[in-house]
Amino acid sequence: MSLGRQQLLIGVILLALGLILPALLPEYFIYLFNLLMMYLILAIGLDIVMGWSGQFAFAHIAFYGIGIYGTALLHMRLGVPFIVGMPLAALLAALIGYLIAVPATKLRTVYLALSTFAFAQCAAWVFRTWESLTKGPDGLRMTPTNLFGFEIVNDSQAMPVIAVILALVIAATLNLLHSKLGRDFFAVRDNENVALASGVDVKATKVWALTISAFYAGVAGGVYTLFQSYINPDNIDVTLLVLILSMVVVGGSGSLAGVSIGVVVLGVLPEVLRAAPKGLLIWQEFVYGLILMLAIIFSPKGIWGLFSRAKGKS
Amino acid sequence: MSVLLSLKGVTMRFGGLVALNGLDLDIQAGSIHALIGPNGAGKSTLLNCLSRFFTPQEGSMSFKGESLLNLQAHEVVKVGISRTFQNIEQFAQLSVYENVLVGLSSKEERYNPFLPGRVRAHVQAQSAEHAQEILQELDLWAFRDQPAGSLDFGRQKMLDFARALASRPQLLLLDEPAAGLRNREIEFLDSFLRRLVKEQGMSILLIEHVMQLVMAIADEITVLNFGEKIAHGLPREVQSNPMVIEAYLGKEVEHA
Amino acid sequence: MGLFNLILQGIISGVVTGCVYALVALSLVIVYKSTDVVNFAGGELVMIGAYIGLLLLMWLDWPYVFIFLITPVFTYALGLVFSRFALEKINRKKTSSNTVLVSFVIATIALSDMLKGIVRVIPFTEEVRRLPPLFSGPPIFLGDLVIQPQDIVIVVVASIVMLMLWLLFGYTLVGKALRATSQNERAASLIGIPVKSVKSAIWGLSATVAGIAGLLLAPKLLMTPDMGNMVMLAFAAAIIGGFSSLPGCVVGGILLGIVQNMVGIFISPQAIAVTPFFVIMLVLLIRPQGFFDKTLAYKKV
Amino acid sequence: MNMKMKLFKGLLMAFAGVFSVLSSAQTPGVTDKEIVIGLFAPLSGPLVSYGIDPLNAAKMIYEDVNSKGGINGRKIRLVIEDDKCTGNDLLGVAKKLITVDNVFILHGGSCTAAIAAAQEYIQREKVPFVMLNAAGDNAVFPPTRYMFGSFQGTQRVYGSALSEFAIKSLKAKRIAIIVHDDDYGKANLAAAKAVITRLGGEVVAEEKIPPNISDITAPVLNLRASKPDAILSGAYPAPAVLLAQKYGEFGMTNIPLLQSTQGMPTPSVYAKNVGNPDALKNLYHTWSFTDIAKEDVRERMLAMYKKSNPDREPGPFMVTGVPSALAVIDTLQRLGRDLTREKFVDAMEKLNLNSDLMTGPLQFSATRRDALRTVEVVKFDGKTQKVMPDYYTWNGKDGN
Repeated sequence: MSLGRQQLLIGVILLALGLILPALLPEYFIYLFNLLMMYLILAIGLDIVMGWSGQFAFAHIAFYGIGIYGTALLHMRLGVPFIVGMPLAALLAALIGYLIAVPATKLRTVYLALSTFAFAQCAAWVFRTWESLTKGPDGLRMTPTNLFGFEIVNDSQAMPVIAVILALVIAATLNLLHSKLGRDFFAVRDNENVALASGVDVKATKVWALTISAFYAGVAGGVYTLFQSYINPDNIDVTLLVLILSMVVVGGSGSLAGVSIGVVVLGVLPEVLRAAPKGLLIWQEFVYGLILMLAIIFSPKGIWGLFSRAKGKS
Repeated sequence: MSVLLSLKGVTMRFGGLVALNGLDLDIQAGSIHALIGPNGAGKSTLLNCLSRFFTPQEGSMSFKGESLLNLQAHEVVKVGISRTFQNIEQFAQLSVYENVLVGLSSKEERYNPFLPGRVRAHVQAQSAEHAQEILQELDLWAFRDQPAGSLDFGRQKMLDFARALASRPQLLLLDEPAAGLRNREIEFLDSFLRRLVKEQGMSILLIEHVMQLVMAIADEITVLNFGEKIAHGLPREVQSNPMVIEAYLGKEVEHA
Repeated sequence: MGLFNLILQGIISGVVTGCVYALVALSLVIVYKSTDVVNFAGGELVMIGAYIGLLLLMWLDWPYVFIFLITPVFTYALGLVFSRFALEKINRKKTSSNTVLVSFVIATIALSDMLKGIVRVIPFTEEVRRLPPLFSGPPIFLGDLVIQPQDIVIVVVASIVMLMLWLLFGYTLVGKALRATSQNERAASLIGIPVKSVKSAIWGLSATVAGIAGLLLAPKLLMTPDMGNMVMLAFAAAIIGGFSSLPGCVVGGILLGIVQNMVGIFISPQAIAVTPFFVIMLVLLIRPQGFFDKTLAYKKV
Repeated sequence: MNMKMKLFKGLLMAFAGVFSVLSSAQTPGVTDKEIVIGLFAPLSGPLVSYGIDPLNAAKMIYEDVNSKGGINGRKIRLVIEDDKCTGNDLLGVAKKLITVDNVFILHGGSCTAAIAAAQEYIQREKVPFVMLNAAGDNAVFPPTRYMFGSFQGTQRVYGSALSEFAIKSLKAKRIAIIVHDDDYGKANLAAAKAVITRLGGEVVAEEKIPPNISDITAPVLNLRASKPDAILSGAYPAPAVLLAQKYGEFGMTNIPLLQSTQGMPTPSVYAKNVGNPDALKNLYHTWSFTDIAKEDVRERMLAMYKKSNPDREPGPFMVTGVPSALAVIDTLQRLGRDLTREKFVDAMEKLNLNSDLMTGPLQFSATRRDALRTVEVVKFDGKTQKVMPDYYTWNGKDGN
């Protein structure tokens, strides 16, 4: 199947699900779908920088926060509609990502990891302390998103919109995957020296990876404003980063299918655990750590890696 | 014959260690120039200087009259210099085919990821053809969809070759291409390198310990020891140079 | 209390906490130097050290000094096990040096979750806990200034550990093996150094230092399963030292302890939380190789 | 639009229609025999200590009422969930309980920020939400129709009570305040400042500290440099202990230290953690329950808990889960057999519950969603707790 058809098919399926499911399922499930779709956008963005390009960039949640606050504030303060505000906020995230990436990608791995992590913490601190803009620790109550004159007030209305955004994101990702830039990402990950000798501008490629991933995180932030009505800086923290990272690793980094599997598995797992005896819930954190550890030890390519290996043998 | 690459007084120090000391070297267009010398003589350092991984503290390096010092590492391949690596190194998780495509990429237009799929297909068609030629020539076409890391040692070295050749370089820098290869493979290398020079007019700078290959194909040989040039000339002349024998060949000959 | 004394008191207290940050920074740096792994579970090793100490104290009717001495044995074992059963297995499956580093870091993040999770399961840890100080007595007054005997003990113990690490790395055969392994693994194994065991030993050693830091920190910082978050301070300290210099870590840690207090006094206590991150970004921007190391932080090719 | 699409749309409409008919047939979560209540709190993650025991305590109150025959002939059935104290999770739990389990009302939440994330949703779905044990400042101010909470007092109540106590009983004039730089700290500080200004005192220092502070020296030095007559603290357990330790070390023990409830879950553990008995000479804290003074109340609660949870030692915040459950039961009893969510809200608004457990009445009104405004101040010397004679009541204005 050609790339264009593949993209079209994914788009049609997602849009169809986005239109049909809200009519069939209780809002709770629609909320879960919305949440998972948002996680997927976040996870794909993180995978582009970590799984594709092999760069430790831990600033993802900061860009997600910029996407949320950017979209919400543009709408609330300046009346910018979502259709314009969300891309603007995502571009702002990408711009800041670029400014971070230029000095950070010169650094050795450990420094890249720490400087991006430090940046994320600084950003969280700014969200918390810049009260005149973000309302700080009180949290920001967001007015419902307006899309072409329709107010989006609940999950069912948000779902088709999010599905379309996700379809666009996936289509763009597939395009990127088959582009020279996409191939360069993998080349840089596998061997920087050989990449350099083959004419790949390694530094620029890394900067691109970080910038693009920041854009994705910004889009995810914009999506957040579609189906949530309140943001507190406390909710943008390392726990979320670790969750997204686990999704990427457990599902299978470096592949769209793997990341999707990871998002679904780890996103649905807590819902499955709801059925477990309440006293056992407290083991959750340990179990998550264990799953992550086992995945990275026994199948560095995640669940998808196991699957595709089995397929290769038969 | 004209001089393709010219080095003058190249000096490279690491802290207190002098890896290259005022080295002069000319490579003629359309020739195979071998660089030999004991381990630690500075051969690989020179290659890394040429591919701009290192910047020498002193000296000049000019390729076709242009200074290499103005280029960044990733730009070297665009002016026509390509290299292989001593240890097997490639993009282990990319397929064999993709490895060659990365090697080709300096010749491709920078692809705009926002173009629709069909336009890209056209851009890539020419690249694909060239990649196929190279892979077929080096007997790797059958493995094109395997991850590069899963090939055996000899084929990985060939793949490194294929990647370096993909950019159609004028000057090919080879860092011990024959190391670890079996005799049959070395014979293939011998004829293949000759063909590159004869049919495509390529020039080659060859670092090699396998003397049988060096002596067979080199037009000129330069011998390095402790970062300095101790001999230079035709294979026959170098072979009989007492300084070379003392520094390097003597042991090597006995060993062989 | 005059401004001068205010500053002086801030410095004294900063030096004490700084010593502990320095210890944790050392535990991070020795692992990084020899195995290239950024240990994001460093803080959790500190935390687990403190809780092991507390549990031993509750179960065993021993004098605290003994418990102080045997707790690091447990964290040593933990580091060893992690290195053997996680990192080595990952290393064996590696496809390239770049991706294996990402895997290592993810493994330490997983370890950090597991350690936090396992401590959380004990109902006892729901509440804030504290270990007794190694030594307690009436505070020493120097005019307006107050110095706790416990603080002196912290500085002394931390200094002893630092000194021992320095001697170990610089002047013993083990240290030479460690350094050789960290510089060139292949060469080290060629001359007969058991690289795998050395690496595990380094992880054990790092965890030991972290455990000691936990025991020292628990009376001062109090214990919650989340106390490992202080690791960011240690990262900042290590960065000041270029992530490779042991004396750099010590100076970095102490500097950070003092800077935190100065920020609290002169800028705002609210800014204390962001200080280590700001320091990390600042140092990396202006002097990424740190202030103690000549080798470059830029990737060598 | 082509035929297929029309057909498809029609099908959808039919589906939606069936759904709405089914759900509007009767009040969700109420049958002849039972009332379904969705009960939730953090049962995993870093904040479990605020969740497990209070949730168990609420459960034991419901079980108690069931064992006595239920409410107006109906038994309470609970659907228990874990909200992890995060906005995303709590909102998910609320949506599950409402749209999948069809509960009558929601009862839960221990963290204000997480609860606030669900506020718009609750408002839209018109489902009553009774908070379990969050202080809830941001969720009850400004008041919204369906959200009720703050059964052990808001941060405003603590800040106000300690300020009034410091000025009236301790005759303090210069007061220093130390709080966290989050929503709780902000509310606590605002109320304290308003009360202090109103009563003619002076705020001499305002220290805002991060909840994960590791060296508290600088803020304590700042407090000391301001020469206060009393120090008000809104710190959480770990920083509260660090504060008391430093306060003791720096010889500030002549200055009364007034601690808000959240910093001292179990006074005995707090005392042990502080270590230095000197630092406990002049220590006071707020409390919303009468179980300190009344031994019978304390014993009754413990016995009930043991009966309901034989395997678990009740932790510090156990009792905080009780009053919200009492309020729900009282409201249901007053309502009689005819239950709708709107009627529940109207009845809840008229709540005026005097319980021997609480230091003040639990009240709501058309414009009020915070239940408890009266708390006591307790002096704690490291061994015994002594309840101060006066109760302190927030006036509903200070700090708003």
